[in-house]
Amino acid sequence: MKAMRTNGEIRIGFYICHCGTNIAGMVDVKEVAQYIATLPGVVVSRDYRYMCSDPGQALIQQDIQEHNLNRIIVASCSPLLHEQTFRSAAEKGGLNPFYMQMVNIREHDSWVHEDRVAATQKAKDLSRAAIQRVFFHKPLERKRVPVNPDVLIVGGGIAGIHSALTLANAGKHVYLVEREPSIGGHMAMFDKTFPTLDCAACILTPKMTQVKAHPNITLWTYSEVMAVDGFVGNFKVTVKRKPRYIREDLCVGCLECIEACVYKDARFPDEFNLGLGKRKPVYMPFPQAVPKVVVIDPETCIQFKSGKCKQTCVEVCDDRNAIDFEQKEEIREIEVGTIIIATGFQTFDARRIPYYGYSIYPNVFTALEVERLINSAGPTGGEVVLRDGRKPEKVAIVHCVGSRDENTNRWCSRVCCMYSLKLAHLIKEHTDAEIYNFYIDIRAPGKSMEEFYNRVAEEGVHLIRGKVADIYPDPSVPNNGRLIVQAEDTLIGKILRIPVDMVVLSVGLEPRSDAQEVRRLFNITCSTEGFFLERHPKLAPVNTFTDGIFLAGCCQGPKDIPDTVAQAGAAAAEALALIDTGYVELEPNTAYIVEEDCSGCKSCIPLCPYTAISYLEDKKKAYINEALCKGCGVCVAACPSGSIKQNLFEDEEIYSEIEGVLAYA
Amino acid sequence: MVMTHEAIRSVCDITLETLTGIPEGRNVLTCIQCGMCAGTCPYGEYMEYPPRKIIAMLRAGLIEEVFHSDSLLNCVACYSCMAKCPRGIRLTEVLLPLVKERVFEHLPEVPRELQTALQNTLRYGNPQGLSPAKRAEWIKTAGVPIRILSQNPEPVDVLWFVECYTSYHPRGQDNSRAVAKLFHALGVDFAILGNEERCAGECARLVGETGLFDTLRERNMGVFRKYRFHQIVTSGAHAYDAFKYIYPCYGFDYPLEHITTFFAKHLEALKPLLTKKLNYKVTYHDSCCLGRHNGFYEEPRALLQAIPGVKLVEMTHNRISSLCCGGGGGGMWLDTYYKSRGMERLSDRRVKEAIQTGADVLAVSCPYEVSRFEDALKLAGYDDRMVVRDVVELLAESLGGD
Amino acid sequence: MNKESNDIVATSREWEPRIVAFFCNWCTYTAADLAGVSRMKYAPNVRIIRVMCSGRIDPQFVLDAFAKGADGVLIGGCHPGDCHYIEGNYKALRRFRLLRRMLQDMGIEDARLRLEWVSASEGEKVKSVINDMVEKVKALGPLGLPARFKEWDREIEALEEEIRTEEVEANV
Amino acid sequence: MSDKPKVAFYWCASCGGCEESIVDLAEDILMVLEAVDIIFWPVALDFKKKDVEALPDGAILVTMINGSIRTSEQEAMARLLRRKSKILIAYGACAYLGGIPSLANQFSRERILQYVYEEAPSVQNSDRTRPVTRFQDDGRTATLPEFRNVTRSLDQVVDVDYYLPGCAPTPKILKEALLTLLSGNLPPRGTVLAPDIALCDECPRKDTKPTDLCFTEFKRPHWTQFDPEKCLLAQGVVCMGPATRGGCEALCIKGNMPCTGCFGPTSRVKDQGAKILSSLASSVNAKDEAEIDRILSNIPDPVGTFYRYGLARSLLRRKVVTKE
Repeated sequence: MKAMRTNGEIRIGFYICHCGTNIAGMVDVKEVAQYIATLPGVVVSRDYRYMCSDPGQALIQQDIQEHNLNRIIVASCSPLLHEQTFRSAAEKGGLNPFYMQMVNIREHDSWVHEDRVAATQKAKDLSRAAIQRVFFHKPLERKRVPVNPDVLIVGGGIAGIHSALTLANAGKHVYLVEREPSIGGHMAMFDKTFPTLDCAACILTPKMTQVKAHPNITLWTYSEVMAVDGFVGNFKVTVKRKPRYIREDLCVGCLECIEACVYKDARFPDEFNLGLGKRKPVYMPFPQAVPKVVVIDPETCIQFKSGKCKQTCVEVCDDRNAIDFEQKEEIREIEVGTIIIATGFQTFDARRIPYYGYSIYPNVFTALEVERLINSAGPTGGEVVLRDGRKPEKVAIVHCVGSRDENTNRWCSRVCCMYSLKLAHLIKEHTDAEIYNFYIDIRAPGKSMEEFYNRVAEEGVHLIRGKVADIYPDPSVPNNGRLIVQAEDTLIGKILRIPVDMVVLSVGLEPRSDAQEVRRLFNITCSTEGFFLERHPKLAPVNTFTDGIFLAGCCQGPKDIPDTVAQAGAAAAEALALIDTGYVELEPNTAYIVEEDCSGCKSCIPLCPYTAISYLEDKKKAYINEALCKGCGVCVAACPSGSIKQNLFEDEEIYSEIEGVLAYA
Repeated sequence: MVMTHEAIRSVCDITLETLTGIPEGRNVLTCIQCGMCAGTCPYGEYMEYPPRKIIAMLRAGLIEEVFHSDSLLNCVACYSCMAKCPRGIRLTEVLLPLVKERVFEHLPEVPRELQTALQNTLRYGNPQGLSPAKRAEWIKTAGVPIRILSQNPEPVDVLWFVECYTSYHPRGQDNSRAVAKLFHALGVDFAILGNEERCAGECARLVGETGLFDTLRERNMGVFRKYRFHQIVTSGAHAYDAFKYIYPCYGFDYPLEHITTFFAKHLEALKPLLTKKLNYKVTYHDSCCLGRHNGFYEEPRALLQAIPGVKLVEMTHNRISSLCCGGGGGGMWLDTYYKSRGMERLSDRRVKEAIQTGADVLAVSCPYEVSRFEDALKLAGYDDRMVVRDVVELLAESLGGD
Repeated sequence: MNKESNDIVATSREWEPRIVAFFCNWCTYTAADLAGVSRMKYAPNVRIIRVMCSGRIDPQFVLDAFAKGADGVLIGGCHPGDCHYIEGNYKALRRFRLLRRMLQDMGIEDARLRLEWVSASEGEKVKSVINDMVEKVKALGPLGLPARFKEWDREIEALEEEIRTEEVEANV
Repeated sequence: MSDKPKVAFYWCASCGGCEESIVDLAEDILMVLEAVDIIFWPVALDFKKKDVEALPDGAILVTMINGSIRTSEQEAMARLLRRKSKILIAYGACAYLGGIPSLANQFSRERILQYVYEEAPSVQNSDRTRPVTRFQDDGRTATLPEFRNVTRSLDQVVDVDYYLPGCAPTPKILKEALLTLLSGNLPPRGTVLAPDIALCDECPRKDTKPTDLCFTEFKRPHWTQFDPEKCLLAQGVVCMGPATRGGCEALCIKGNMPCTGCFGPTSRVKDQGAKILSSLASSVNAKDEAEIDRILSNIPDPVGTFYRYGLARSLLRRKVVTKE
């Protein structure tokens, strides 16, 4: 029966991989190989230590020649990992790559079972299924589609900026889309960076201005991606450009309008300074903002609220005519071949831990707020002061706020230890206060981190090993804002109640609250924590499960700046690799309709999510446009007369697998 | 910190030896020795072996040494360590009772006050050592008819498990009379066990007297099985915990409410009845059992705010940070012991904060607290300016002309 | 269970359920890989067959699996809204609802056909779903259709035998 | 006796419609009688079983058996005729797929007997007499055939060479089949002698079916008058046409009734019911379970609807009886 359905004799080569002990430790590979050798069509059945190694692949090629095999089965790890490897091995051996079938006996078998007998049985069943399946395999051609050389980068933090410049310098055209009015992201808010203590602005600003100036970069700030369509090489992206009520092309960034605003003094909380400072309705996010273009906030601008403002700003802008109250939101459609997602992180909301008193006691700050206080361009001009203006004499820095905690976020945010030490150093430098760092463990891996830890310790910062348990106003001196920080010093086993003027909460990093929407937008995956999931934790750290979409920076997980930049470079390189190849090869798992079988019942047509199926009026039959088909197989499953087939997943192939896995005694 | 029934069963017949044998218990191995437990413990500085150290000793195979220290008598089962533990280790629920049991065995002598309370509980089913026959005496003063199941075993909707302090202690009885009034006002079909009721035994277990707990538990379960009712509502916050977390191991599966949550669920029906205006400035003390252990922070506050005229103010330490009154885990009968060790009474510490709010009523929801805080207020010489009232007492007071 | 199925239990020494799983390539299959990478341990009764999308799963596959001896069939797809092919999982869901009803009419218990949404990051869910399903199907006992088919056909084999012997007698 | 090829007809569990369909050949039947000798046709001609037994094996060119197989007698006759015939044809939906009688596979044998001999409203059988296969009455022995546990298609009992689908087969396909057989150049064994394409191909309403059809409600055929021009699926009626072999020239559709699937699936489909189920369900216009169920609730009896003619030959064949 099977033999009838396939042309000529089927000669199968079966290879089972030990993967060191990863598989052989739980599956009796010899037994499986011997068993498979007894099945019809099997000419060669071998076990080998590492099939993915060069000798392993060579073995396949050699056997194809010597035993003129025309089907190859490799029982090893997940096809998602090595299918390409073994397909090309088969190809090098002169076989059509799609005559190769993989059997997943590691991720789905040896790694998840503890009973050697059962695991071996399972390996036999899965292998038998593959043996029966390959009888129906057909030679297939991969379809090539050209890759549009333009790249979309989402997010203008250090990650997005670095990827953009790398690609632009390589001569590729980049669209950099940033939600905020300026690029720079979190890094722009920092004062100095650990462990080198070089000023964030000094290293970031030049890169920001390069982005603006670069001929190959189209910079869209105050903009958001609305829709993403298409696939690797050919994405269609819709971008919304929010109105800033300023003509970007006309504004020269002279800031005179801010000066002239009818509001004599700034009175609205300033986002960039986390509300620690104030701004006017018309404002520049921060001095080094890029683009150097002001924004008008319609929520607070009198013109928008009442419609009758003297418009002193327009007056002073004069013939530059940069102010445009009529500006509307714009929708832009762009086509790109690859996308880099660099949407970054958000800091943990300290209000979620009530007993740390954030937003209850004014002298409890978050680390990011303190970064702004320390920053000379910040709301206090670099003065580290309490909300009432006093200089703190004693400061507690609380590590692991919203990290390593089942009740909030379970993961270690990786950067807090080092930035807490950095803040300890900086606050000491600015205020000469006594600093108490409460930590659980100090995590200082990486280049010159331990050295920095050492240096801060030498400076006399009190490093107390104990998680802060409670923070409350000092009852002995009511209403003077002093706080008691209570914790056990676990190294001496004593309970400490340390009175301080200022508490700094080293808040952790977490996924942005809209990560799920973004994930859906780009059809990528999130890890359980909610960070975007890389294709492989080690071997494909910047790839996603969607080809052509890459990850950079903290949207994939907490990172410090060096790692972020490195990853941003890697993402850019991955995009470059695709662009310079010029095309992508698509899996030939597309569906097709057998014309003479199709009754033209049209049942399949509305089911296709890509409108790849059309009805040929002349022939009165349905037809699938292979270029549009993504190979989900929905139409195949739904065709009531079985007249649609899917390459690589033909009914017969799946039936034979079903029979195969169940055919055990 | 609310446990699923699966989770409860997983720890039913667990011992220190088998602890790490089950997934639930294995997470003591994940302890990162951060000291949160000791840091948040109200008697932290008196703890020779705070949970952190106990776990360290356990992992090092030195747990035996812990049994010989009586420092765990300082644990008043306030659930603070458990509520804040970053590894979600069920300290107050599982680990500490297991250790305390052994500590109790090794105690050279049990503090007398506690000893008597436990013996009383064994003999008379209440720590005060009052006659079980008088357990239902108070209903004579209730002002409303109260049905006792032994006299009329008809099926009933609410089986009201009154508990000891609310049956015997004069101020506790105020609580009970209030509840009875409210039940009537709401037209609830309820009944009590009267003299058949015994202490639920939660404190006995949490101080380490597991044997006593088992006796009481079996006795009460036996009585429950005699009657047909839809749900159990109890006035005891500690009884509530016992029924919710420990009794299920032994077949207890009745729907359960604490009076506070019960009335919170009936708030809509209750509101129109609360006609009498009470111009009090009230601060609410979250009891450990209802608050930290079961997360009922808003229910009692909702009840208070439903009372016309009441102005609610908060103490520095509220909700999850609430300071324990010191009555839990046997602490109720260890005050002299603590005093002898120069330890501040926790109820004294608590009322200081209450006083700072300038409130004139300290509202509570656990029967222990009324007497403890009233003592503390006297001691602080503040009893003329602040009174202690159970939430249900205030509700009943607000029930207009009856 | 009645006599019929008891016989089948009897004929199977320490019976273990056989479950065929159809997992979509992008979410559930990947999650199963993740479970492996994370070395989670689960029951070895399930055989996973990979399809690109849960929308590819033809009800015929499910029936065929039962007919060929599966005691349970598990379908795994991406969570609603997360389908790599936009809406394939909804098609799977619609088929599942009607198929399950039809199977009830054919005497096949609900627990034998299960649809689960498992995202690529939910290795833990793969483990719990598989363990739970194996447990439930174990409780139901074998479906063992091939055995039942044989059982049903015994009656005609008997007659065949009879006729043959009659003929033999006729010819002597 | 003439040397014209010998032809036999036999019926098993069937309604007799298939016999009718032979007569429906009208004057063409003469053409048939020209060409062949009918040597066995219980419904029309007086031959006896022993006449067939007397024939040498393979003496009959073609035997057409209609009806499904439910009793031991039907089995025995099927075997006998199989032995005596060169070509055995499963004639009509019942012989081919089990047909309507095989809907009985939803019930156990016991359940059926209980209903028919005890519960059925028209039954008067106070002492609950049940048929027995053999009983004595003053010396004479009467026998009845055994009532089987399962209803079967012909090929589940004996080897079948060709299939003629339909309830009943239309004169057109019968005639074509006969001509093919007499012509001598036989199609491969196992062929279904009808077009291997779904009914929509020849449906007069094909063009009226929209390309964006999705279901918000299903309507039962008896509910209202339906537009006699428009595709019935487009009107919310369950029509099996897309999943059913063509060749009947859409007779039911022409009578403004939906196709109920009597010609069975195409050769590419294992299970006709599963396929139409898949197709219809996929196009239900809802995303949440409750709404999906609501829309599908107007298909109250999926088995009876999707397997009306083919339960015996479906993948599951029979209801799994675990509780009685």
